Formats: sequence, C-alpha cells, structure tokens
Amino acid sequence: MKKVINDPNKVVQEMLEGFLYAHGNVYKKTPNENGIYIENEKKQVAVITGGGSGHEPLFFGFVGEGLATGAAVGNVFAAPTPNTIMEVTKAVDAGKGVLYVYGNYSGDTLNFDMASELAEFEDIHTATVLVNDDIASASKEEAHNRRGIAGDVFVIKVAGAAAAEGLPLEKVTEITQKAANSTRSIGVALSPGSIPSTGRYTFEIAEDEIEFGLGIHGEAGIRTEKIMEADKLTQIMMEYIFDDIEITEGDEVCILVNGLGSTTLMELFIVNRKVTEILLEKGVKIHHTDVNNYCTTQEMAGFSITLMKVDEELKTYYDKPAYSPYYFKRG
Amino acid sequence: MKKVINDPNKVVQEMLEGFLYAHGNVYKKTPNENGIYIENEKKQVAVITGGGSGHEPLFFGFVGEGLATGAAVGNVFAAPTPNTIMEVTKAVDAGKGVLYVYGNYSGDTLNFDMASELAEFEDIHTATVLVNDDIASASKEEAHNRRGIAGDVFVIKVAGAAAAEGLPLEKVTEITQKAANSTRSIGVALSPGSIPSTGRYTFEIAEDEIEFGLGIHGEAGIRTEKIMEADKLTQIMMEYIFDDIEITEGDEVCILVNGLGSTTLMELFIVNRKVTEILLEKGVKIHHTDVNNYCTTQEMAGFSITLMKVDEELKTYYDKPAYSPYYFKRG
Amino acid sequence: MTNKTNSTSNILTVEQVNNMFIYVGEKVIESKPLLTDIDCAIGDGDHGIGMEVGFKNALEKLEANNYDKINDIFAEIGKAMIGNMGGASGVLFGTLFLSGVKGQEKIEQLDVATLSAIFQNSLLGVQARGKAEVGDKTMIDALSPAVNALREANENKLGLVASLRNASEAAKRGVEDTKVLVAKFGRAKSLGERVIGHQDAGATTISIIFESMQNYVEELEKKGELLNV
Amino acid sequence: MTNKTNSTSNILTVEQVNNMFIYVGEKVIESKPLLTDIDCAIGDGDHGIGMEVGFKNALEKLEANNYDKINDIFAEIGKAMIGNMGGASGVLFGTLFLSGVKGQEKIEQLDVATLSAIFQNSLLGVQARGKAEVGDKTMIDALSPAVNALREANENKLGLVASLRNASEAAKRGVEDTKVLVAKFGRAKSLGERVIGHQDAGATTISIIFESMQNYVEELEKKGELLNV
Ligand SMILES: Nc1ncnc2c1ncn2[C@@H]1O[C@H](COP(=O)(O)OP(=O)(O)O)[C@@H](O)[C@H]1O
Ligand SMILES: Nc1ncnc2c1ncn2[C@@H]1O[C@H](COP(=O)(O)OP(=O)(O)O)[C@@H](O)[C@H]1O
Ligand SMILES: [Mg+2]
Ligand SMILES: [Mg+2]
Ligand SMILES: [Mg+2]
Ligand SMILES: [Mg+2]
Repeated sequence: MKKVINDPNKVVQEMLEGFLYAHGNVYKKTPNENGIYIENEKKQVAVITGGGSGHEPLFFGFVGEGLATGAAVGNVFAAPTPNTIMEVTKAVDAGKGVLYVYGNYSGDTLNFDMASELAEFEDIHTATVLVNDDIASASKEEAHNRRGIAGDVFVIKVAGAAAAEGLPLEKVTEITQKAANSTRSIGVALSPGSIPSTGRYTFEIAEDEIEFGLGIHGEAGIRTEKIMEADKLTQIMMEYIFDDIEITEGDEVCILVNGLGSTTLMELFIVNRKVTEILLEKGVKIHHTDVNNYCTTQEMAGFSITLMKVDEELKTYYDKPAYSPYYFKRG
Repeated sequence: MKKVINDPNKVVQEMLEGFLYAHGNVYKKTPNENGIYIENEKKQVAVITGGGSGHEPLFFGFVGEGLATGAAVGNVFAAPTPNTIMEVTKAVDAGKGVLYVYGNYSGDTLNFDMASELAEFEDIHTATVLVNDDIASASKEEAHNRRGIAGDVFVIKVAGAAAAEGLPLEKVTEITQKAANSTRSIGVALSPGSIPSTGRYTFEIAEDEIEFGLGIHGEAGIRTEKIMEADKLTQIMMEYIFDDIEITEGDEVCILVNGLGSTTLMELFIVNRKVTEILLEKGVKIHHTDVNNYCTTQEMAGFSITLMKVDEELKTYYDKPAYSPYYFKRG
Repeated sequence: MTNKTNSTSNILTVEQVNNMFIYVGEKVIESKPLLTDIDCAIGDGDHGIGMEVGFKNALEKLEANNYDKINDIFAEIGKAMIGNMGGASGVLFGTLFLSGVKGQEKIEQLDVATLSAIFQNSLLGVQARGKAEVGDKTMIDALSPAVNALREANENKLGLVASLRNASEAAKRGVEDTKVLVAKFGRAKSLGERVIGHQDAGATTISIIFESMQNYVEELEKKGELLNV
Repeated sequence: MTNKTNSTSNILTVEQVNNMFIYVGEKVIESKPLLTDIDCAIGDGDHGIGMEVGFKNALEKLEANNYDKINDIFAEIGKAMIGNMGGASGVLFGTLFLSGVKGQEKIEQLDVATLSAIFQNSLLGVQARGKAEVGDKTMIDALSPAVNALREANENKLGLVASLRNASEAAKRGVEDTKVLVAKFGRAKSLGERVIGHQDAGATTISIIFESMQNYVEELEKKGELLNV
C-alpha cells in the first residue's frame, strides 16, 4: 500500500499540524493531547465529538460554527484517550456543560465515560448521545448495540445547532438524542482501506464481490454478494432501511450519500439518483440531500446511505447555519 | 475495476440526474445537452467552465454564486461538444458576454472555440482564459502549451468573483487572465484511475513507484521515482514550482493541496504541513490554504500542489464570498 | 451501365455510399478495444469510446438509408460526431466529414475524382481547425498520405478498388510513421520523447476508415455489384 | 533469605518485578504482527499497534528502574496505557494494571498470594468498566481463568513458577475458548456467527502477558536468582 506519509507512527500528529497550518486562525489544538477546538465565545453548551482517526474529515472537520465545539482525535481507528477528551472538555466548557456526541463503539464509550468521570471531578457537567445509525451492525432488538457511521454528520449538525441556539444542556441533549433516534444508515464496501502504521488492508474481498454492512474500520458485514448494478444495490440497501424504520407517504427525510474514500462523487450521484427515485415513488418528501465524503475509511471503496426522518423541530435545527472547512450550510 | 454504476455508457447522464435531485432547487440543466447552470439573475458577465467528466466535483461543482455561472459537461475525460457549450452559453448570457474558463487541452479548445464561433453568430460576445497551471506538462518556454489541472479552482474562483462585482467582460477577462498567469501546479500519481465505460485503468505504475507530473487523465508524467517520504516528495515538488515562478520573501500565495481521488485528507494534510513549512521558511506569506479533493481523476491516488501568487487585486477577488455545494467562502 | 471492374469509370451509388459508411462505422466500433489500448498508452484512453459514440449516432441515421445525395451522408456523419462525441476527435472527425462536402454541389454518385476531392477538402478542414501538420503525431499523419494517394490514383486513372487500396496502404504507413514521432498536439504532447514507440490513436482510426472503405468496395467488386458509368 | 525454588515462599523484588514487566512489554511489542492479524480478521486491525504504543510508553518509564514499591510499577504501566493507547484496550488494559494495585498498601515484594490478590482486583476492575463476562469473547475469557488459576495455586501453596505456569496455561485455554464464541463486546460484536473460528485479540494479549511473566520467572529460577523469604 503506497501512502503519502512520513513516519507511520506520526501520521495523526502531522495531519493535525497540516490542518492547523491551513486553519489555525480559527482552530486550536489542546497543548498536550490531540484535541481540536474552537473558542466557545458565546459561552454555550459545548458539543464534543471524537473517535479514531482515519475517517477524515470526521471528526475534527465537523468542529465549527453551528457544529461541534471540539473533537478528541484518537490514533488511526482507535478511540481517543480519556486525557485527550478531558483536555478538550476543559478547553471548551463555559460552565454550561458539555455534550459528548460520538459513534457507539466499545473503545469510544469506555474512553468518553472515563473522561466524563474525570470531568465531574472538575465540576464539569457532561451528557452523552451515542450515534448508532448502522442498522447492519446489530438487529433491531439490539439497536442500542449498533455502531455509529455517517449518521454522525446529521447528529453533530443538529447538536451544534441546538447548542448555538443557547439551549441548556438537557434540552440540547434531548434534541440531539431525537436526531440520533431518527437516523439510520447502511453501508456497502467494495475494496478495503489500510492502516498507515501497519501498511495493511483491514479486510479482504474478492475482485467481483461487495459486502453489505461492512464497518468503517473494516469490521465484517452481514452479506456478501457479487458486484451488481448501482440501482439494484441501492434498492437492496433502501429496503434494509425501510425494514428498520417506518418511512411512508408524507414523511420527510434528509439524505446523506456518503463515500468511504475512493468511491467517486460520480458514483455517489448515481446512487443518489436511485435513492431519490425510491423515496419520491413512496411519496416521501426530501427535505435536504447531501452527497459527499464525510465519514471515510482511508482509501476504502464503498458508500453508505443515511436517512434522517425529520419533523418540524429537527428541520429547524438541521437548517440552521453551520460552517467548517468541510461542512457548511447557509441557513 | 469495481464501480457503483449502471450502464457504463450512461454514467454522465445519471450522475447529473443524481446531482440535480440533490440541488435542483438552484441548479438547472440545459434541455438537450449536459449543461449545468444557475440563473444569471443579476445580469452579469457569465462565466462558463467545463471539460470532460470524471474529475468531480470539477467542473459543475464549481458553478455557484461568486463562481462559474455554468458548466459544459463532457463524457468521461472527453471535452464537451460545441452544442453543449453553446446551450449553456445561451442559457446564461445576459447580454453582457460570456467568459470561457477551462483547462488547456486540445479537445477543449477545439470545442470551446467552435462554440465561440457559433455564439458570435447569435451575437453573444465571448472571451476565453485558458488555465495552464501544470508545469510538468511543458517547458517554461512552451508554457502556453501546458495543461490545466487543479489550478482551475483558483482561476474559476477569481473569474466568478470579478463577474459578481458587475465588471465588464474585458475587465473580468483581464483579472481572470492574471489569476491564470499567477498559478502553478505540479502533481504526483501513486496509482491509476479507471474509465467507467471501458472498466480499464488509464495507466500502469509499479507497486513501489510514483510518477511526477502525471496528468489528470493519466497522461504520462516527467519522472518516475521510488515511493518516498511525504516531506521529501513535497520538497521536490515545491522546487519544481520555485524553478518556474519566482516566489520569494514577502510574496503572498494561496495554497491548494488537491487530492486526485483515493488519497486521503490525512495524507493531504501531511503534505500541507511541509508545503507550509517550506513557504514560511522562505518568508513567504500564506494568504489562504485549501486542502481538499476538487480536481480528481476517478479513484486515482496522488495529489497536486497549486500555488497562486497574489497581489492586492487578486486577493480582493479571491476573498469574495462564493457558494456551491462543493466550494464555499464566506468572504 | 456495365459491370467492369478496375476501371476508371467505377462509381458508387448513394445507397452504396450509405452502406459503405455503415460498414466503416461498424468496423471502427469493433476496433474500440484497440483504440482504447492505444489511447491509454499515451493519451487518456477515451478515443475508442468517443469514436464509438460518434459512429453509433451516425449509424442510427444511416440505417434509415433514405438520402438522395451523398453530401447528406457525409454531413450527417459529421454532425453526429460533432454533436455527440466531444473530445478532440469529435470536432476533428466531425470536421473531416463536414468539410469534405461543405459548399459542394449535389453529389449523386461517387467516383475516384469526387472521392479525392472530398477528402482533399476534409484534410484542409481538419488542418484549419487543428493546426497540425504532417509529423505532429496526429490523425493528419494518416489522413494526409491517404489523400495524396487518392489524388495520385485519380491522376493515374485508377479504379475505385485500387485507389482505396493505395489510400488505405498510405494511411497504414502513416500510422507506422507516428510511432517514431513526438507529439505536438493532443494529450500526448506533454510526454515528449516518451511517446516514441507508440502509434497515434486518431491516425489509427483514419487508417481503419480507409481500410474499411477498401474492403467494402472489394466486396462489391467480388459480388459483381461495383458499377461503372 | 534462601534460594529454594518451587517453594510457596518465592518472592520477586521490586527490581525483578520492574524487569519482568520490561520483558513482558518487549514480548507484547514483538507480537504486534500476530495481534494485528487477529484484530484484522474480526476487528479493525489496530490492537497490535495499540498495545505497542501502551507498552512503549510504559517501558520508557520502567527503564529508569527506580521504584521503591511494586504498586508504582503497576500504576505507571496502567497510566501509560490509559494516557497513550486509546481504543477499547487502552482503558481496559490500563484499568487492569491500575485497579490491580488501587488502594493497596505499599508492596515491596511479590509473592503468589499478592500476585493473586492483585490480579483478582484487576479482573474486578476490568469487568466493572467493560461489563463483559466470561463467554463474551473478550480479554475476560483469558483473564478470568488465569486469575482463578492463580487463586487456586495460592490455595495449594504452589511456588511462583508453578503458579504462573498454571495461570499462563489457563489463559491460553481461554484464548482457545474464544474461537468458538460469538462476541458481545468490541468491534467483533456485530459479526455474529461469522467470528466463530477466530480467537479474540485482547484475550491473546492477556495470554502473552502471563506467558511472558512465566518465562521471566522460570529464567530467574534457572539462573538461581529466584529468592525466597
Ligand atoms: N490539433 C490536432 N490536430 C489533429 N489531430 C488531433 C489534434 N489534437 C488531437 N488530435 C487527434 O485526436 C486524437 C485523440 O482523440 P481523442 O482521444 O478522442 O481526444 P482527446 O485527446 O480529447 O482525449 C489524437 O490521437 C490525434 O490523432
Ligand atoms: N467491553 C469489553 N470488555 C472487555 N474487553 C473488551 C471489551 N471491549 C473490547 N474488549 C477487548 O478489546 C480488544 C480490542 O482492543 P483494541 O483493538 O485495542 O480496541 P478497539 O476495539 O477499540 O479497536 C478485544 O479483542 C477485546 O478483548
Ligand atoms: Mg480500534
Ligand atoms: Mg479525452
Ligand atoms: Mg483521448
Ligand atoms: Mg481494534
């Protein structure tokens, strides 16, 4: 695997240096750990996201106005340490409390929970919303065990908007939890991504096969199939979502077609074409559509489809302005 | 090559359908041809860009407020037809004339020139600025023969801003030409991209080699080397640029580190780290930095470094607000 | 009309010209993988796709087979190419067909003199657009010798089959010549010396076009369908 | 002090414990490729990297070798892991070392009883954090039997070498057991039946830790450096 890197063990540090050279006028790094944040100037509830690196622009690319206030950045595919989370927490707390919003992975919950305990010692009140949008990662009955994938984007967006409105922690948490509860994703992988420090691909897949539900760290999926036409693939994926959450005539949704790394925007648009047609045929109203590479897995090929079912309240927060170098909304 | 597509011969059409489902509230398609445009509501000079598909989000992703007014979309790696360019031209002309801004390729100049002849028949005045930023594609003496690569982004940005200021065609052309004259890029490729309708990679490269100056359609480059550390690679690329354009202490530049497809943002940030250090060491002032995947070649791995040397005038236009789903600036 | 071959008085009817270009189009479309290979080596790999798009669109029209003059057949092919192909070759191959008959009076049968005149105009038209000369490693390197061969054939009063055989062979030699040339136009131009050893894609298509015309007319002759005036 | 082996009164000095964990750290670091393989099969491939980061940071501290109590050695390793590794195993392996000595009085020598008590606390600590039970296909599947083996060894008054050999073997069997289990925690949990046949990464590391401790103490014994009280 060819990579444009220096020391494979320094990729995260050097990545953040490169990011800060580009955007250091707005973004800060915590002194000792890999935490990225913006000043909480309006003294709002702070929203902190985070997770392993390797998914760029997530997570630190979703720190910004109307988005997360800070991000705890772990090593590649490894949850950030409690110290990192704690440093960001201290940097952004304005006495209004901190909401942790991140994908539901064992490593992340362990580290964020530990940070949250440390925060309470310092009288910083924290709350947590776990993103568990990946319907392929556990059955409906076990939905609380599901992983978080591209749905992070919608949930962080809503959390950041609610916080920017100046709402109290309980209310921000409640709205964010509603966004999480309303979000479903399913992904498909075509080819693997690699970890820089081992130079190895995280899984194997036959030259003519694709895998449904494969995780954004290469966790194996639920079903392997021969490569098929985009429309058929999209149809199958949408059916998984419809089996999981009722989306019927008159309902409204936001769509995110998210590329995993090396799948082109061209392909993502072709997928979005079918996603939209399926929804319109059902009489579902599309509130907003985003087609981009937000939650990647290094150079993995594949994509995910995310739907967030929205009501008036979620739409209000979804539509608020947001601004980071990798995500923006004019409101 | 696995691709998420349907009929390989319909990728462009279906891509545009998918794009319009997402952004059809703002973007329009010309009725008969693959032209994408926004209404020229303020009756300004219109800026039209275009070229082959396969480089998304370029070119139609750079249609927007303060950017291009329209884009003529060709088949994958093939210049758009004169008819397509002509249809977009008619759709966006508000009687103030049209500036064509596109990369300098034989196919594109032939088609745009032919369109321009057709436009004159309909009393639409056109002007052209060719982007030829790729210093690896011809010697300094033959600079007018150079290809256009990621530098398109800077030149379109400036053109769109000048047009949005309500300047006349001659002035918009002059400023845009200045941006083109001030922009230099050099790219490096690690692995090839493929053409959907043949399913084939456009070039071959050894498992441990990289190629300097390889074109965004897979045109062979100027020098093949063993894969090396990001810092060394960046150093060599920056020296190519410094050999071509004088950039010394006190000068100001805009930076674009552009990924070609499957190279990760992580890697691009690591490159930007070194680009910035080299410039700062020289005493060069960095006006703005952008790190993104704007000018891609399907799933090709590699990246380019673009510098635009800016004076007060170029900075003024560069800093103006711009908005498309794939490029934005708050101004 | 008698049915004598190798005669200077060979002609093709409108319908035969129409069918000849259907045959030519099919042959070019069949060559897509070859053209892709060649354009991949030193270009961007899309020349085969482009020619396929162009001829497919042209064939849709030609298949109706209801033209009353040969001018319209050339013009239809040219417009199909300019209108649908894109790329360098969309304009250039389109121009080749269009400028071949541009401003010409109604042509109802094609003899060697007319054929030669048409392709003479084609060459001028393509060069006016593309600015390439022989030796620049473009389609001109095949087209120009083929046009010369047609002119000489006409001067020497050769029949259609012999004329097209000479043109086809000249084009083929032109393609061979491109292997030793450095490109000055098109996507291969930036490669400098590295393109040496590779033939030009557009020149290859020119050669396939002439070879298919030759084969089609030879077939007519064999079947005794080649007419004379 | 005498120098009798296989005695219930075997002890390790502070320095020996320090060196033992340097040895353990080196062995775990050496196993990085194996741990990567295992985590790639059913996880995300970073477990080997994580353990390397954790132990490298710990070894930097341990190499100074200037502790006056064993508590500090465990605490130092635990903090290095929690502070630098990240991931599930950063917290869990960190907790293993930290909770082993949390609230304990100053430990100046390590006998089987103390070792057993420490790891008993480790197990409780890790389970309190991670909520995993035996059978959930996690490190607990190796740690729990190893802890049981140590407790029984202590009850049966076995020496250090025999105790660690039993613990190490129990851990190894625990790893084998994980092969037939479906995961309930960690990144493998979503795979359901598909993880069957693959051993758990964290459990493997536990087994390497116990095996290295065993080997280190056996070495001491061979060299006649294993002390008794
Ligand atoms: N200026 C020119 N004059 C004549 N022929 C040209 C010129 N530029 C390109 N060509 C021909 O076009 C061919 C390439 O066509 P094609 O691959 O369809 O276009 P593109 O270069 O836009 O991908 C070349 O092989 C060459 O023969
Ligand atoms: N809740 C848990 N309780 C105990 N051990 C766990 C738990 N979750 C994960 N593990 C252990 O952690 C190991 C994975 O560690 P590692 O790869 O470093 O973390 P991650 O899963 O975050 O990538 C698993 O093999 C398993 O033994
Ligand atoms: Mg991990
Ligand atoms: Mg092309
Ligand atoms: Mg080509
Ligand atoms: Mg792991």
